[in-house]
Amino acid sequence: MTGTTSTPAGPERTTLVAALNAALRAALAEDPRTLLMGEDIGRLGGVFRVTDGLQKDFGEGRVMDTPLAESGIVGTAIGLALSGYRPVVEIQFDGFVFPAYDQIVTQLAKMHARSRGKVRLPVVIRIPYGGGIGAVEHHSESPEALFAHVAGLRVMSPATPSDAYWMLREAIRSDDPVVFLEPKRRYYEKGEVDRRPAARPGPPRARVVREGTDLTLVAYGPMVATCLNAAAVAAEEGHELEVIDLRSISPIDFDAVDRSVRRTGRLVVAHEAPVFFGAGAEIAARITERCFYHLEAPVLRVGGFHTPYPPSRLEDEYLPGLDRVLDAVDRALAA
Amino acid sequence: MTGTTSTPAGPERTTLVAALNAALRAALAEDPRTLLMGEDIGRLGGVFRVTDGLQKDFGEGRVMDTPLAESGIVGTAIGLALSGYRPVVEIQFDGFVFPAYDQIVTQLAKMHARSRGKVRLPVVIRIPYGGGIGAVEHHSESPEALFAHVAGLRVMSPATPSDAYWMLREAIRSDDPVVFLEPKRRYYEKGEVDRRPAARPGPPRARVVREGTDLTLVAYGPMVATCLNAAAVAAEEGHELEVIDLRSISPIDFDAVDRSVRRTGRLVVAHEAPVFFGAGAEIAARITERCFYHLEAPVLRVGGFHTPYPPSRLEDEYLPGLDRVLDAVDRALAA
Amino acid sequence: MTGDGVRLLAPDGTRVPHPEHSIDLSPEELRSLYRDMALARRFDAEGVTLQRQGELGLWPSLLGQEAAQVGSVRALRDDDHAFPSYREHAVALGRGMDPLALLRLFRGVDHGDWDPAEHRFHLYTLVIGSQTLHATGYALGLAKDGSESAVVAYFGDGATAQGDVSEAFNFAAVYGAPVVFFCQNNQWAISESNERQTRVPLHQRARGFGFPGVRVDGNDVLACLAVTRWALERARRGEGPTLIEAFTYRMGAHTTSDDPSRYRDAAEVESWRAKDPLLRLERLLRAEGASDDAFFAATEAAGEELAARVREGVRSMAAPGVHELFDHVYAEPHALVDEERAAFDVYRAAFVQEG
Amino acid sequence: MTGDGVRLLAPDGTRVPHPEHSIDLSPEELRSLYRDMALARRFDAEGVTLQRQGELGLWPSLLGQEAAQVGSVRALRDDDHAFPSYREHAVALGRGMDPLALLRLFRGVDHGDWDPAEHRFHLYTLVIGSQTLHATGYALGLAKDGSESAVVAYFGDGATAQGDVSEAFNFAAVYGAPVVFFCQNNQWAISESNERQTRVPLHQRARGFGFPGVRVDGNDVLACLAVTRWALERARRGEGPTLIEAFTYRMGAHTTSDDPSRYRDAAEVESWRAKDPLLRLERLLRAEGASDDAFFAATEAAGEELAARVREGVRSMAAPGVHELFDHVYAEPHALVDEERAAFDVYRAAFVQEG
Ligand SMILES: Cc1ncc(C[n+]2csc(CCOP(=O)(O)OP(=O)(O)O)c2C)c(N)n1
Ligand SMILES: Cc1ncc(C[n+]2csc(CCOP(=O)(O)OP(=O)(O)O)c2C)c(N)n1
Ligand SMILES: [Mg+2]
Ligand SMILES: [Mg+2]
Repeated sequence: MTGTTSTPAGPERTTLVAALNAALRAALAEDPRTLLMGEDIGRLGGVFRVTDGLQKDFGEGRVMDTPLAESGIVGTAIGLALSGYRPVVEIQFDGFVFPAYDQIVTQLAKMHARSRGKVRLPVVIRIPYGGGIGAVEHHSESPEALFAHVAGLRVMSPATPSDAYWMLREAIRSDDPVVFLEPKRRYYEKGEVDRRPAARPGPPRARVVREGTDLTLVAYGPMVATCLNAAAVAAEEGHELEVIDLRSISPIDFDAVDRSVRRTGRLVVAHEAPVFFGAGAEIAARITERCFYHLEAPVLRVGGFHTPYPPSRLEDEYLPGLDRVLDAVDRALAA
Repeated sequence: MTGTTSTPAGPERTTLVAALNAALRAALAEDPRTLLMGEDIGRLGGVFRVTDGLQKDFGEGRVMDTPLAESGIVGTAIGLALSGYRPVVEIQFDGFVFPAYDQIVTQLAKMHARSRGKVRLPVVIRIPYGGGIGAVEHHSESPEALFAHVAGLRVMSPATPSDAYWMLREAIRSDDPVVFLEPKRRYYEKGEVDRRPAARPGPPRARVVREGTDLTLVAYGPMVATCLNAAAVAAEEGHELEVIDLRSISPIDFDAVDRSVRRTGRLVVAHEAPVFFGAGAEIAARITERCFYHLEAPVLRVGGFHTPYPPSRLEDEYLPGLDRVLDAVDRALAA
Repeated sequence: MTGDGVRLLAPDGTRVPHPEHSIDLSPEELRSLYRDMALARRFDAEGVTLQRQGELGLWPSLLGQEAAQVGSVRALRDDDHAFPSYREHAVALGRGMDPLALLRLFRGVDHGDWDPAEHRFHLYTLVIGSQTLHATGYALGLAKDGSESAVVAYFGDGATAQGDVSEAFNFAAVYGAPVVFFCQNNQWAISESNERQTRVPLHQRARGFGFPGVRVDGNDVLACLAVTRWALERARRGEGPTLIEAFTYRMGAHTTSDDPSRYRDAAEVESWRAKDPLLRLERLLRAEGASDDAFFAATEAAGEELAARVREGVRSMAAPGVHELFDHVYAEPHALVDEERAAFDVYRAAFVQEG
Repeated sequence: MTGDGVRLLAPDGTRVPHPEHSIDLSPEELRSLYRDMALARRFDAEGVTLQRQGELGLWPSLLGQEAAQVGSVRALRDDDHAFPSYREHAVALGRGMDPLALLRLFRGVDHGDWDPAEHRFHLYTLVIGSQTLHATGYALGLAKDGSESAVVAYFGDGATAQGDVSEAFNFAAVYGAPVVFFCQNNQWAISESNERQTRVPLHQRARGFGFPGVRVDGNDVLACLAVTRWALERARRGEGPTLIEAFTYRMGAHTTSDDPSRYRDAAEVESWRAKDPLLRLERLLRAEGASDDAFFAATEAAGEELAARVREGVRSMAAPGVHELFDHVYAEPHALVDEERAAFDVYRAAFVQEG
């Protein structure tokens, strides 16, 4: 397979990593202007192997190992985008995106508005994010709020291999800069992926992944699976939870949440990132404003604490796992 | 006056800039370990003259003009703090803090937790922030949410000359790193400042700056004066608004807001920063959770749009001025 | 290579031979360089005046840096690209930019919204040093395309302290990008002199990243042209980046908001007046009989005409419409921006009704 | 100054004269250097083993870099300070650190929580390059105090590409800070070889910032000691920073998570085996009669003892208490953290009760 992708005859079962790899491969094959840039993405294939084999097949000019400098990577990606390329940047871990934060916030996010639409920057910044893999410091963080607050960026996170494939394709297709957050602790989980063009969905909208009537549970990325587990447990206790996968964190598909909450009257939002100034705050504030007279209980948030991500031997306590989600659900149902 | 400060006999009327200058002067005089660092803070006295005269009086070793590199400034300030100094860093404008964001988020904020309390980093990062001064791009932003979401930092913003003086003294005294946001469009407004030691308040808590019974209006920094104006106008229309100045944005004194909302039943939060993922979201979410059965209307937020800060000829439309605050108040009262 | 650097034209207007960087220009070309410098200076003065009159929010004057900018931009081919900082007004004019586009930015009508593709002149960049990486990336793109175009990145002496500029040097060196780093060392970064920014002359920085650095007399338009042309040719030949340190002087304040009397001596400014870039070319032109009083009078008149056009243009600039707030945040539809725009319209409609 | 750099001890164990950096060590000192390298190697091997056994989450091996670390740290005075990256285990031991402190970090019990003041050995830093600025700031603090202590900042070849490292070079140069930048060029930054990070040998970077850069044979413990000592003396005399590029090799994987067979040739690794830092000192010691089989046997036994102690220590490490989550976020009381701690306690109490 040299620079080409085969279109499968039907859906396949693959890991989330393999789906991302397939999406990058397809984008490289389809559009010669697509480039990959990052640390160790070439021969190594990235520390998580998301780019495995791509440099071999598309060459060093299209899959570029860069110097170890995140600001340099994003800054030169902006220049490449200005010159007509569509760079897809890999940041090795969530905690290492901050040296590039200035370029992302002051340049990448703003250049379209600055030029009143004359400049488009189709740059994707892929970041493996989140905890639960037993890693050392800076390797388990969830910085989505720090991007979502910044106008000009789109922020999204897939929860399944199928979404990983199609959302990454969509991110690369988009003419807006996208921060693409990959739930690293779900990298090796498998799911069905239909890569045939006919299966292509549009831009990511929220999806009801389990229907229910008693309470709405909103999540994205790595927490969607946790919330589905919680819903299964709650069902045994007679509570039907509706689980929504947001997919996009900026913008947020409030209409979908709104619709659900009007039926259930109760909402719990779960994410790994710290609760304070996190996505849950925005969702709680906006949905309460929209659905004030439909809510039978205050919106509850479950997420990380206002602490740095802890050493790995404490991460089970820190992460909002099944029990903490169920606890919030119970409290919301009791209210 | 060489390296000393005179204690005044009583309160004085000064500008906010003069109050900040006096606070820095007092800190330099009291503790030889206090250092000022930044671009153009020496002979020029800073672009806003906050450090006017301090290098002359305390020398280049204590008031250091630095190379033009914000990451370098904060990174070396961390090293100086490790060696026992108490650096007060000036970032020239809000929009130029991002090159230092990595050092602030991954090092300054985390080193106390990382070392389990063995390392303290008493570093203050002063940032003139906010709009309304007719400036060019990057000179009018309100990045507080991007710091408040990060555990390990304290974030505060004074609204008056008196608070400017005492809160900056408190920030410098604190053993935690503080992001100190100075409302630059209020720099030349005057107010009473009592610099006598007996007047020293403790760590910043929210303050009721106007009492009222119909609705609680929460703000901080430059928006406090706007909200007081709004309350005055509303009073003419027969609505008594209670205005709270938060002073501290991380942590937030929720108890004070809670107490007020339990009485008024209505809450509007105003800030210049974009509403999406802004401080208003956190306040709305938490107060709604705490006061669900006391709220007669959803918490409303008024603030910046999800757009980059606009060219100055549009800033009057962008900034939440008197009319937009009153509009939100009216809507909250009508609900 | 210390002192003033490569020089082809002395302050007294005499030519100076140089073994590597000689240049042969026709009288017409010399006049045209003079004219560009004179127009830039007049335009710049008008910027200062308009700010004083309240028509602009801010103006960063290029006074003293005309040779560095006009000389370097003249070296560019039409298909080359310039990435400016925020003081490159003469570079803008040299690329064919509408001067009013610059003024819109400093009036606060927009953030500098020209189409970089039109004149291969990119957006003004206010975050110090950022554009050096964009220029490097652009140059990489050109190289990938197999193009022979090259890129010039403009920045100041203060900018060299920023990590981004070092990263740009390194990326350019590692990938051999066709980019020329053109540093206008005007001796000051607002109130900070060179010693606060670097321990050694700036052009030396490049060597440590593996490419040549050259100092050039930044008030000598011929030298700036010759050295930039040489560096661009290197870039085109695939020999990678070059750093040019144009040793010049910021004769005015940092911007109209600044008060340089707080931090620098009038005597220093005075000493640089003797090295004025226009004066020395005027002396050459007169000495070599390449132009006469009529030429200078005509140039001055052209300057006044430009100033009048600019003045008029600024005063009649339309204010931006309020929807500009929302219209260009994203390239593609965005629910939140749409929602906020709609709410804003409702608010304004009610407000207009009420009051 | 290319090739292997300053060398005092050849791979075959013979001494090499050097005009500037000769060093005179007693047999006892030589043995002690060997011992430190051998213990560090044994400790490091135990780290790898413990990771393989699931006792540690990760281990970054220093195999091959013993001479660079032991030689440089030996040059420090007791009152000097070392700012490590994350692979400086031999530096840690050299400063008198408890090896278990390092293992707690890689076991995930804490983030590396030792008190930097205790051994003047600062915290491991995982964000590449950040600590070079902290080291520079610390050095500035020492200079302000009028102290004669100095600082060594450790980092890798890959780190040199980070803006922070260039900014540290520049701050140190501008202020003349007493800091030695010790770059262990182990040829690889995970899978990327030097050519991806720099176009020229790394020690050359310093010149462009205005201070000397020296390459030293990083597998020659004598040269590393001599050159670091020289650089520290410069710093103490107020002559400012020095960059030392210790030319060495990462013999193992980047960390236990890495698979170097994907990106580098076994032959390359093989070629470096011949330059082993321990072997060459052993040859010298034997050739000069400074130690015999008994010494090497005793050293090996000491290594086994260290390994056993470490193994035992890791296995009996207490898990952190859950309140560690909240206890050290701030130095002073913090309402939000208090509230979250309290809510967490309520949740856990209920949870324990339920089941
Ligand atoms: C990242 C950043 N920090 C600070 C500033 C504020 N600032 C604007 S211009 C300037 C000095 C720039 O000096 P130099 O690079 O020499 O350029 P010059 O103004 O002399 O042309 C500073 C500090 C900024 N624009 N960007
Ligand atoms: C800012 C940042 N980006 C990326 C990483 C991921 N990372 C960890 S080690 C490493 C390579 C470091 O190479 P080098 O500086 O040569 O040190 P070595 O590991 O060889 O000792 C990378 C890219 C990081 N830790 N920090
Ligand atoms: Mg300058
Ligand atoms: Mg390395």
